[in-house]
Amino acid sequence: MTKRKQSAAEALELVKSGDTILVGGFGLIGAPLTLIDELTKKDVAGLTIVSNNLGESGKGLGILLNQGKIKKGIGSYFTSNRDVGDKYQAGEIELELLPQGTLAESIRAGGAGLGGYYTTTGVGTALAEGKEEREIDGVPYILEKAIRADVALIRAHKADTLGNLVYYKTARNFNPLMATAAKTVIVEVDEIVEPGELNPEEVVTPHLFVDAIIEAKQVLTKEGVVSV
Amino acid sequence: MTKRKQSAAEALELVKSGDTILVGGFGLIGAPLTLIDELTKKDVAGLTIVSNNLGESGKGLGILLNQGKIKKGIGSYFTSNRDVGDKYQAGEIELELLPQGTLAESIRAGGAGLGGYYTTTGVGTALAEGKEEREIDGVPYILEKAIRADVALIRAHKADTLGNLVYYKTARNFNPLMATAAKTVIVEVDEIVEPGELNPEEVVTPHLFVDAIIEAKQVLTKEGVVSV
Amino acid sequence: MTTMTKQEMQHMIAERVAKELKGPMSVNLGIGIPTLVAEYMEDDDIYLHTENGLLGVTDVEEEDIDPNLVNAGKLPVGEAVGAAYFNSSESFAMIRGGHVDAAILGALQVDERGVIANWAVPGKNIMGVGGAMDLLVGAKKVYVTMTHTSKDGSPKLLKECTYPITSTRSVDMIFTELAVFEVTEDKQLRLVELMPGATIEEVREKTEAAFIE
Amino acid sequence: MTTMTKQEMQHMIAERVAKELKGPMSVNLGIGIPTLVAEYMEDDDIYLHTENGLLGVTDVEEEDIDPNLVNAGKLPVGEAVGAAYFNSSESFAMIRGGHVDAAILGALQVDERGVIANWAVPGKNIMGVGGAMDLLVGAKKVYVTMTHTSKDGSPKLLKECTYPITSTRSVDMIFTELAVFEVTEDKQLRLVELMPGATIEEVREKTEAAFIE
Repeated sequence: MTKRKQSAAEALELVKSGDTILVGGFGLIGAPLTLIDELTKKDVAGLTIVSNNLGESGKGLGILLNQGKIKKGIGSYFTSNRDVGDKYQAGEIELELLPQGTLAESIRAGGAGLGGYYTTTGVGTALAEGKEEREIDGVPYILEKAIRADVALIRAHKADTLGNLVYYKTARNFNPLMATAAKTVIVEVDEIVEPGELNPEEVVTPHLFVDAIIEAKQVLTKEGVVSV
Repeated sequence: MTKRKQSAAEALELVKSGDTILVGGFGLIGAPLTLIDELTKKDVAGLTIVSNNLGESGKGLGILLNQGKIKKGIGSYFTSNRDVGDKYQAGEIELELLPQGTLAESIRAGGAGLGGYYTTTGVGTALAEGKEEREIDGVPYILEKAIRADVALIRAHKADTLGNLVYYKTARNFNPLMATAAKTVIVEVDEIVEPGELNPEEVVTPHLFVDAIIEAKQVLTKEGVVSV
Repeated sequence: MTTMTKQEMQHMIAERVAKELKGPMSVNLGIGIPTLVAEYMEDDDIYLHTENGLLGVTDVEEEDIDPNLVNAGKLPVGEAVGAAYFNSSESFAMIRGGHVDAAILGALQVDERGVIANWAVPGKNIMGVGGAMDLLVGAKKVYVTMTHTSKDGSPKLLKECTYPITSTRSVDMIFTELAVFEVTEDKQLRLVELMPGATIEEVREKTEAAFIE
Repeated sequence: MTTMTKQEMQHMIAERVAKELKGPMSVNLGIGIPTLVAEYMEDDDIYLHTENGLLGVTDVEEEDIDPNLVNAGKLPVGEAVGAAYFNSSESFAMIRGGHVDAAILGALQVDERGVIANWAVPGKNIMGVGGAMDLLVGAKKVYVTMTHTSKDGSPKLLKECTYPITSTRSVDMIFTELAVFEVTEDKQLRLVELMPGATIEEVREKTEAAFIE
């Protein structure tokens, strides 16, 4: 068996309008740029995108935003793309802002089959409004719900054809979490290797989480995003 | 700076009567046998031990149990040591039984600063008695609380002197979780190396979790536990 | 049937369950009969998960035994090509999160809705649960293997479990030395197959639970 | 003081905070003045944590820049000896779980109990929070660095924050170009030091919050 697909288009076949999609990356670092690029070419609308940021202005998820394909964004730092504010002012997008640790933890909880969890982060702030507060052993917490999605688009460094993944430096970020929390998980990597080539002690994402793998064609370099 | 200690006795200096102690391992596999052995020599009592099992009869934590030093055990499978049942019948030990996944998740939650979480595991069973049940998005969950401890005694494969850890095969089990959830974390390893010798991509437990490191003197082999 | 040893019976059940497994899939094998299933799997695309932290379990030759490489029954195992190790919270996140395709488990009792009891006996101390409850709530499919009756000949397929249940979730299929049952969508037992040498009369006689024939 | 450029002021504050850091310890540096603190740390046993997934941040030479190795401000960094990478949930588990010894953060406002506002301005869209709230609840010590007043000269140390607060937790110390304050156990500001060239009169004049001299 191989999970390798021949193109980003083939890998994205299952993605449809109205889907909730987890997208890896911290800004453009560790973002699945090839899959995002393909998504901008696909005829879909009304997407809910869960990602730390919505790319940068005109880059990465920023293109999808400007195309009007995003109905709602769930993330922690939209400030990195000034277009998000404009869209929001114009009433063209819903936004849900979460502390970065809560965003990460909620996605992990989704992947781990949990319903929600009590966190100290945000207690007593504007971001706790409407959320249940409760004391446990004398400490106040708020309830945050798990996040699950239809699709995850993630970026790893290497995959074997079974779908085991390893990551590269700070491009790891949200990707391993997102690999656990969607019905369909699509990965782009720098290199696809044979089973046995990755050390079992070093695999970060075991293959049972992964559905499809492609080689990255859009890569972040010192000079910016380039096609390879 | 080095976190290396010269002996198990030195590493355990801070441990005192009444402490709650996380002890790694799945039975004897991945258990910190040297530290447990030293604990059996130490004049402490009234301990709460959080560990998947309480060792085997007369082995590992089983010795500590037979010494009467354990006030309470929190774990998922005490059946592996028949002495636990006898002690329990005699009213000499309290026990708290948790599903294995809940035990693991509660320790992780403790280390991650969470108060508790909603899980599907155990809903509608005898182990849910006295626990809050609640529906989230139509699914019933029960609330499980985080576990935190005074001390964690864990087993890893290699440590650098800063305290970065890597593990070995299925001896990993609960150890990386326990490293996050105690005020004082004491590790025994097969080998202590210099900083820079472990690949930063492969470190499983980053050093900020670790307080003290010793070399293992009691090791599990095919022939059983032997002194090295 | 009476000429079969207990071991032969267990192997027969294990061989039958193995036929249900079509890769690619990930499977968690419990202790007892489920462990034997690995011997009969014909598909190369089946990846065995063990909750103590390994995806990619294989059998191991005596001379290659590593005391730190074991399955959930603490028996020595080998490491398959393409394996991965992980910690206990990651392992149960896989299970509870619905990422393991099937679990094959033993049971003490099964009720007529397919709810099982497999972790505790009333009147004895409740001393161990392990990963049973997690597998029940999380695995996509749950297959139960057991002997059809207790040692004293009493049925294990009951109207109601008298032992503490492991989960409110109904399992998907039940395999004994006499029969194979599936649990229908509306939570009824349905006999799908008699095992070699078994008769419908014997199954009726040794089963307390109602089932569709 | 008026002859100092903004950059000089920022460096002076960073240099002063660095004196508080005595290893071994792990420290998370925020964006802005906090990032400059790394230049002034004298202790070798200080390990920098960045919430996007690295413990062991160092500076990097222009020719060694790797676009996939950045800090929380998305600026290129280097990898220290003994570093470790991890994912975002592990990173915030470290922060929230109390495993990071100190966080050095910027602030827009600080109230007289040491509660800070540093993530949003009323009337503008609330578009980003990042890791600020997590660091506030989790870091063992929180040190705030900021200019003493806003661009228009109005005080930032106030009786009450008028901007949305980041956490109900009081920070431990506040460093400006004029003064160093600590927050006492009973949550009062106490002036511990005047910065070079500053006078107590100037600090009084430019501080709305009550403080113990």
